[in-house]
Amino acid sequence: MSLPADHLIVAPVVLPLAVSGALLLLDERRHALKAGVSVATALALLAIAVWLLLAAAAAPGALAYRLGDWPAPYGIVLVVDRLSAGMLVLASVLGLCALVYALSRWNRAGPRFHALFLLLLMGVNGAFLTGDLFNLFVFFEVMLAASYGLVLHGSGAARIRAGLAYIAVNLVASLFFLIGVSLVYANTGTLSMADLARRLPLLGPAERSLFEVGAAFLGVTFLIKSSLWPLGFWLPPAYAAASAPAAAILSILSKVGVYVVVRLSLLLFGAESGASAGFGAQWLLAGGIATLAFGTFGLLAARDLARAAGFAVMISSGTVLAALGSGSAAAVSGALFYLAGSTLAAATLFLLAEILQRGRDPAASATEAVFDDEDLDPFEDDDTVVALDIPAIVALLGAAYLVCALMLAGLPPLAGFIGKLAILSGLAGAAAPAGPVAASSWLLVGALLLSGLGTLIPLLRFGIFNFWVPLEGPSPALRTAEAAALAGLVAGCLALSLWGGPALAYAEATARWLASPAGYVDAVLRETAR
Amino acid sequence: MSPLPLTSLILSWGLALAAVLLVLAMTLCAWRMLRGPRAQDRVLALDALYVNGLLLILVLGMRQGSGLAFEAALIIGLVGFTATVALAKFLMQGEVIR
Amino acid sequence: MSADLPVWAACLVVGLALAGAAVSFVGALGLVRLSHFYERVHAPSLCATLGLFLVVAASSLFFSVAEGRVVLRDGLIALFVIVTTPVTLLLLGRAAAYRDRAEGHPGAPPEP
Amino acid sequence: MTDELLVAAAVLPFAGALGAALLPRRARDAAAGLAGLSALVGLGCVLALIPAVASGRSAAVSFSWLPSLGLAVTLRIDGLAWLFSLLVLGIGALVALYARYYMAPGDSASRFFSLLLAFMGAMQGVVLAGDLIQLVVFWELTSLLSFLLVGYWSGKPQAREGARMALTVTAAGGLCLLAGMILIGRIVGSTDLATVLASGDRIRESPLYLPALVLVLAGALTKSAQVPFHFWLPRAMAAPTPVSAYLHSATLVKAGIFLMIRLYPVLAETDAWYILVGTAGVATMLFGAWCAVFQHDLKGLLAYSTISHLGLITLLLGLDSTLSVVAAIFHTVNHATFKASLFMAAGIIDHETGTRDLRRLSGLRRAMPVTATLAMVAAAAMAGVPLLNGFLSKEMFLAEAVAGTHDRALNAGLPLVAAVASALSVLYSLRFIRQTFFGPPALDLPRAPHEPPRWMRFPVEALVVACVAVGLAPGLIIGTALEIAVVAVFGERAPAYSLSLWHGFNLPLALSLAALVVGVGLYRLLGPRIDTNPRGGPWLLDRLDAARLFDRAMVGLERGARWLEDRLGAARLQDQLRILLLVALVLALTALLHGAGIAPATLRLPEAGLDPAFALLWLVGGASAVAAAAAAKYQRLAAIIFAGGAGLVSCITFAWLSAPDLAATQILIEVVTTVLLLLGLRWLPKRDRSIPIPASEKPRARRRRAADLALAVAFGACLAGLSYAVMARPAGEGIARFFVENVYSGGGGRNVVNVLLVDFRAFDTLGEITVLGIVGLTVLALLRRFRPAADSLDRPAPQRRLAAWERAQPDRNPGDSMADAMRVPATVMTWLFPVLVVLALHLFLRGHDLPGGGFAAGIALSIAFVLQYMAHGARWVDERLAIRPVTWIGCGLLVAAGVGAGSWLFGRPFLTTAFAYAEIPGLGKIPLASALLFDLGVVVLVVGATVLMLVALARQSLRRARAEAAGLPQREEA
Amino acid sequence: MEAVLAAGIGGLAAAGVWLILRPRSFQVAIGLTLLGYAVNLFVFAMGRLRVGAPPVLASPEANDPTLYADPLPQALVLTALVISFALTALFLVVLLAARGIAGSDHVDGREPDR
Amino acid sequence: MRRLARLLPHPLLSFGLALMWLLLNAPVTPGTGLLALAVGLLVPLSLRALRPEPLRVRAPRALLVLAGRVAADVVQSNIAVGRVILGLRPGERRSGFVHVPLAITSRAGLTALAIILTSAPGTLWVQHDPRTGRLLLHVLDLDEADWPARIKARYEGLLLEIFP
Ligand code: NA
Ligand code: NA
Repeated sequence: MSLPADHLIVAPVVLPLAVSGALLLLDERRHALKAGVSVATALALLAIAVWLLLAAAAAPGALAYRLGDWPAPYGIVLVVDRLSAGMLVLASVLGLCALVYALSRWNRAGPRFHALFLLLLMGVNGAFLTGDLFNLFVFFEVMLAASYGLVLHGSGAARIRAGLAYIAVNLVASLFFLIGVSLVYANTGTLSMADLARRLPLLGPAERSLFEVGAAFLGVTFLIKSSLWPLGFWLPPAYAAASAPAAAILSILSKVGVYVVVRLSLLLFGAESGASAGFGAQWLLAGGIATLAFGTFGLLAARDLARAAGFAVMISSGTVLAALGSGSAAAVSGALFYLAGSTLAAATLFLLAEILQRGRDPAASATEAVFDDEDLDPFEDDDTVVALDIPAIVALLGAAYLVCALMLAGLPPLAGFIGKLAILSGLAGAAAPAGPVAASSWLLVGALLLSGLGTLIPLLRFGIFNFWVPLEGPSPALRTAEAAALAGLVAGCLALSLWGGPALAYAEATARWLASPAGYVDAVLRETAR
Repeated sequence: MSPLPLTSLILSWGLALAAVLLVLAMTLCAWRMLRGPRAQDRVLALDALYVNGLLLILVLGMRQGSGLAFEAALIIGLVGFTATVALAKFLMQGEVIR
Repeated sequence: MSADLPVWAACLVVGLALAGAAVSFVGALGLVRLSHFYERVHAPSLCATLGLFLVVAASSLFFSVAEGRVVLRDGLIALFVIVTTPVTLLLLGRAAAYRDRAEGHPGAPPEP
Repeated sequence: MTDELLVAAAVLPFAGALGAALLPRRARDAAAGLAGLSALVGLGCVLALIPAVASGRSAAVSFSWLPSLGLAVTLRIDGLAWLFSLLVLGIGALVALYARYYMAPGDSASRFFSLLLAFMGAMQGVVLAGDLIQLVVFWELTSLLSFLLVGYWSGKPQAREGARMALTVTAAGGLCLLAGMILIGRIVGSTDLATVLASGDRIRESPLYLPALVLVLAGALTKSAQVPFHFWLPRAMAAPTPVSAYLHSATLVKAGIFLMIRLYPVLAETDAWYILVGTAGVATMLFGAWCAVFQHDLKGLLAYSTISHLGLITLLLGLDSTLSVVAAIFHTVNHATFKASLFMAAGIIDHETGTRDLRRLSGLRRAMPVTATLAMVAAAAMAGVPLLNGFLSKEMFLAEAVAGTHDRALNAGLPLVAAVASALSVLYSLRFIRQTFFGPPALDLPRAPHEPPRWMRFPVEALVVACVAVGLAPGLIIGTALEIAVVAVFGERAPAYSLSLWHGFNLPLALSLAALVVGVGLYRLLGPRIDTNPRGGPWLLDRLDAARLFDRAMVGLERGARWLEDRLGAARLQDQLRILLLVALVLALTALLHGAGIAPATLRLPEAGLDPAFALLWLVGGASAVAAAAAAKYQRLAAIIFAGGAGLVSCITFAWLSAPDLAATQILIEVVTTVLLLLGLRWLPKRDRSIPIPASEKPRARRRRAADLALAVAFGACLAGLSYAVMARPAGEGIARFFVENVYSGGGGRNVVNVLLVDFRAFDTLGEITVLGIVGLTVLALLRRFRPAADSLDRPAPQRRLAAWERAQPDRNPGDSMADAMRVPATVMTWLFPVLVVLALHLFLRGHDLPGGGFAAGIALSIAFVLQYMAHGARWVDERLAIRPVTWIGCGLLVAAGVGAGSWLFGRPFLTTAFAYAEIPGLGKIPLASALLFDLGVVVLVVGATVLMLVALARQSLRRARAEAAGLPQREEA
Repeated sequence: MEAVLAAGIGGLAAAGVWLILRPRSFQVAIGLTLLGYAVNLFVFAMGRLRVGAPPVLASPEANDPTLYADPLPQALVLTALVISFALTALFLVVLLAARGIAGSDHVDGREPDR
Repeated sequence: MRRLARLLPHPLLSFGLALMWLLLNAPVTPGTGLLALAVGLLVPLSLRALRPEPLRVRAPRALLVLAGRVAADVVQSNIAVGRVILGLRPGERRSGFVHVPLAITSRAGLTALAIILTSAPGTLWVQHDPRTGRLLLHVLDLDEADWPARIKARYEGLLLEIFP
């Protein structure tokens, strides 16, 4: 812990926290200054995340940061490994783009948007970084609290109605989290994930049973967040009701749940964990397939694009979790790659949904904010915004939509296909043709392919409706900030597709790293004396 | 420092009895609180419940020979009335803060 | 810790505490036994005055003897309860009066 | 050099596409030129590759793509690929030229030609793929680009629908293909084409062979528009005609054929192949031909005829003889030439007359003699008239049909089937020619017809010349190419065959001639009746409209999905929560049963036994909780009171069980929560007990309540059981002892809980206060936009009543009574303010060593503020105290984060604390801990957030005053 | 003590669960409060129960862990307590906003169709 | 003097708070003493914004007498009310409202009286009209004493002395 650069590990948490604290001291009306500071922060976060990713890829193990200088099982430790660094980069990209998008007007739709937004990033980053189970709870709460704020951002009937349900469900989930964490602590005597992995094989039968109950409660919590069937019905309405930039950044939220499931199940229930090995895998597989199916039905049934994007988020989570449950390391690496691509695409779809909806149905009350007497309409200066010219808009939007649709349906040649292919070939055991392939894996293969088709059909319908059916009246306005955000996300999707090889190799190395948790445990617990 | 058996006998039994009495008092308050019939009865009972709870904490402090519960008692004494005042104001005006 | 008390102090402490608890119990009993609100409202005062004094005295004595110095901080609790409880009761009484008058309750207080 | 040529052949079209996309929208000449040039240069490259593919050789070049999946981008060319590549690029060049004239000046040429070129590239990708997965990638790309091309005129509903259907069907097939390829990859252990082609026996012997075959065929047959997946092709005719000529005759639909030929060595020559492919071929050939007869639309006729010919080729492939495969390859090429030229001719007719309806067209022979001649030759080729290429390949087909070398059931009827199909083919070709070009000139055409521009006709001419040339001198013109392709497929097994015009008088020739005669006869007999066929659809089959069935299936899919979403999901919050709890319960129990379980003997009996006082205390707690549950619906105030009782019991429990910090904090939070709930209750009007539940609903409601009760009790029992199971077992050796041992030496305090919060786990606390701050901000945002329900906007009833009474009194003004009532309480509450400040200070400063701490202090301070609001009202306080809660929140965050970051100055990790016992003369040792500064941040933030929440809610009551000021009418109590 | 507290936790939890399954948002708010009590006590109980052993060192030297109750669950409860307070407040405000906008205090924002 | 008043606007409060601090942080050390001084000096400044009427106590002797009287009365009324609750009081008992005309008009005086009457079991301050000076009191046992007279005699005079 001697190099100043080491402190960058904590920066993804501290930087947004400090900046949002400072933003709160500024007057509400200084939009330009706040926007500049926020974007600069988001850019810095992206740079830091990339730096950490490179560092993690170069390091033999994980990088651990001991907060308060307390040694690992006692104090809280932040851990950067390939997985958390990758998730940080993903979150930073999404965060930056959603923020830029919001600058077009959403940042004025309610007070203290920038602070809320940065604090959401702080929560997400903290959840990715922390190596402590209870600290994870805290960051979940930070992230959720901010997400409540962002779901409700801009007010309006639909948002508040959906927000109420969203909050209620997540409050119950948080209570489950507490039950789970405390059961784990009561039966293992530790909260550090690494320490937990070390202690688990040594547990007595009764402690193990109770620990597994705790793990089940934790599992339910994370699966609620990752919107697994039948725990994820809250997601589509909440995300659809949220303002577009909020929904875009929220699409990383469900992935935090997925991330934790991946992290903990591979760390704690890998082959080396004694009697608990493979705990919950069948549930994940079954739940993942069910989620795929349900998400596909929902997508097919969706009447508006935002809701469809919500179901796409569900499908993406279900895919990753099912791949994890299949127990194939190759499928996991594919799933990690797929996760990145599908999250970017779903976020893009949320943004597109708003722009298109705006063009198609200007009086759409669902996304319209409700304004009361004491506030001026923050969008009143909309007319004066200079928009891009029409053919360019349609071309850009169309291209962005096409990219989204291909990514989500998993059609060639984009990253969605590569990810799905990696999962499929992992499931089919192409790498090890000698071994038998479980019937459940074939089922998942079928489910994945069918869900691809089930995604394509409705997205085709929405696409044709939005881009090909001639529009009466003016075509959608696209502000420069929005175009920049879209371009950023699309560029992300394309980059992931173009550099699919290296990215997949990274994912594979990550999966390999996750499959042998000893490295993680060593890295965290290496120095036990203060 | 072996304990004097008589002292600890007196203290443990006497204070245990006091605690039981206070909890019984709380039970009676709770009965009134649940029974009502009117909202003012319930608020009154809650206030009494707070006071008896405070006394119980003091007795528990003595039983356990620990002064660490004092803060909780102090807070109930100084701050606890805020809740009942708010309830009373609500009954009186239909809102707590005008 | 409790072991350090001499027997006389233990007796005194227990006596005070029991007396206080008993008074409080009677107060709580009044809450149950008295017939309507304006009567019941007098009962908790027993807990908040004499019951409280006695228990606080017991506590002060206990800790003074146990710690070998005068411990008066429990007196603060008594002081604060004495000052704050009337606020509640007074507002409650007033609220009950309004509500009863508004509803034309037979036991409603007259206007001043 | 081979590698470069190969790469150029694959990449040129894409490069052209990119170039075209960058051209100005209307640059028709440039775009078409670019397209033609790309195709021609590509064609040159392919031709230059002859040496590399001659006599069964092949060449490949590989690029790294997804090494972790063992996938590379491999371009591989052999005879088959070479032949198809020629077709793709050659016809592509002609189509580009044709399209230059076909497309209107208003159309976006850059978009059209860039899509066309991209499609050409994708086709090249399919053809040149050296890896099965890579083949699928380009396969799906062709589907996608065909979608964009079919939907080029997106303003037309038919174009949109046609495009959508085409993509849906072919992409679905593509997904099957992917699955099939993955299966093959699993069988072989690689998806490299060369490896796969060498593993035919292994594949056919694998148990996965049948699923792999079915899946691959699903891909091939959808793409090649085989029955029952044929319906997308006629609908795709909404595409611009160059697209139809290119995609729907020469290339896209041939991708399926190509794939079957490509994988013929590894998948074919089994019963399953024979049955699946053969049946599909027969059905498609007959069905397509029959439907083609009845089309009134020129392009529709050509589309169905294409289907029929594709069926013929498929049938040939299904026949499992090497010779029939040769015939299939030959007919593929021939069909591409005559059908592309026919489509172009149809396009010219459409372009020049404005209609494609066979019933309206007539006598065009006079207006456009050249075009008429070209079309007639091409149509004759389609009909299998001798001296043209179509005749030759059909001859080969008939020869195979009558050969009947295999003792298979299907073969018996094959000659008849072949003859019927040929006759029908003659019939629709004749109808096409006769009704378009002959007869009296049509007078009511939208445009006056004349010959097209010179260079628009050129591609047709070129293709027709090819038809004739091949028909006259097959060996010379196509012999080498065919030979190269056949050898590429079969290697040493390549059959001997003769490509010549004249094989003597034999059965196939007789059949051919018979078909011609029957066809002509049928036309004479049925022609007029077909024209007046009212339904337009084919006789006997007009109810069997697969496209309509597909549409209906799509609607059904949507409806079914909606139904399933409804059944499998839960839209209502209560249901969602029910499911959540149920799942948690089930999983917890499963986990409990999964392990060894807990033997009752391992549960230690409680040491202290049962304290009756504690039991009685929890009787109070439990009763309060149950009562709160019962009262929350109609008696909300009572429910708040009861919840307060339960909270008090929790507080005492903490105090009882050695958790003084928790007891203090719990009671503080209890108070604030009560105030908060009451502030909120003001905006919730009383619930009306009188809302009747209809009698029909009562049993359901009762059932639901019973189920909920069961769930609640089960969950409660679960938590109770779990907590007992844990409490009744001794704790193992955990991390806790570290904290006790190091709290003083390492943390500089004696209160372990507080040191945990501000030092050992200060990061948690940082997050926790952040949550509080965020919630404060969110509440602020929500309440700023708060719109109370109409029925609660008014002043509460007690105030209205009192105001009315006060107005009636001579010596009182509204508000006097309340002011009187608050006089004494307000005095006390005002003077308590400094007292509470001292309390907060006390809790704050001692927290490190004794119960207390920043959070408790912050809440105490907030209560001090709230008491002032309660005593004097919002406006009074606002006038006196300028509380800026948001600033407090910001400062709190900054202080806490700043203290944490301060340790960086000393090179220590974030939130490392420092403490010292300062020796100040005369004052003794004073503990100085940086954790105290951190705790100060906590205090500041807690005050800000709590006050913000309470006050923001309280200020809502001022809305009325504002509304009054704005002149809104107010209701007053009479 | 253990059995009583376990039963108390169960009672609070049952009451809380019953309420959060009710259709009125205010019921849900009270239910979350009760469930919050139950869970906080549950977390606290996970440190096992001790009477008269608050984790505050009597003197700097008296740092034998067996003398004190497990401080960690207490610290966790304290954190959880604050968070659940904040979120209860938020839920309440959202409830009010929903009531104001939808005109119904049903959790779904509209009265169920009958 | 004025400067002192600005520095120490509420001397009584300052004293009380400093005392409170010392009690809370006993045993007294130089450090706590110093802090108590700071608390006494600084915390009352927090009242500046709220601008309450300053509290002036005039007759310390009367204050002591009053305190004694109240203590005695509280004990006595505890016993009286306890008897009522336990049913030990013989004979018929009537509870009800009485009007007490008060001469006290100062805020502090009224507050003190309200606290005294409400704390003592058996009497409840219900409503006071500052225009007429009439106090509405609820009494548990109307026959126990002539309540208006008793209140005026035992408390009002002293209170008028203390808070003029
Ligand atoms: Na005609
Ligand atoms: Na009284």
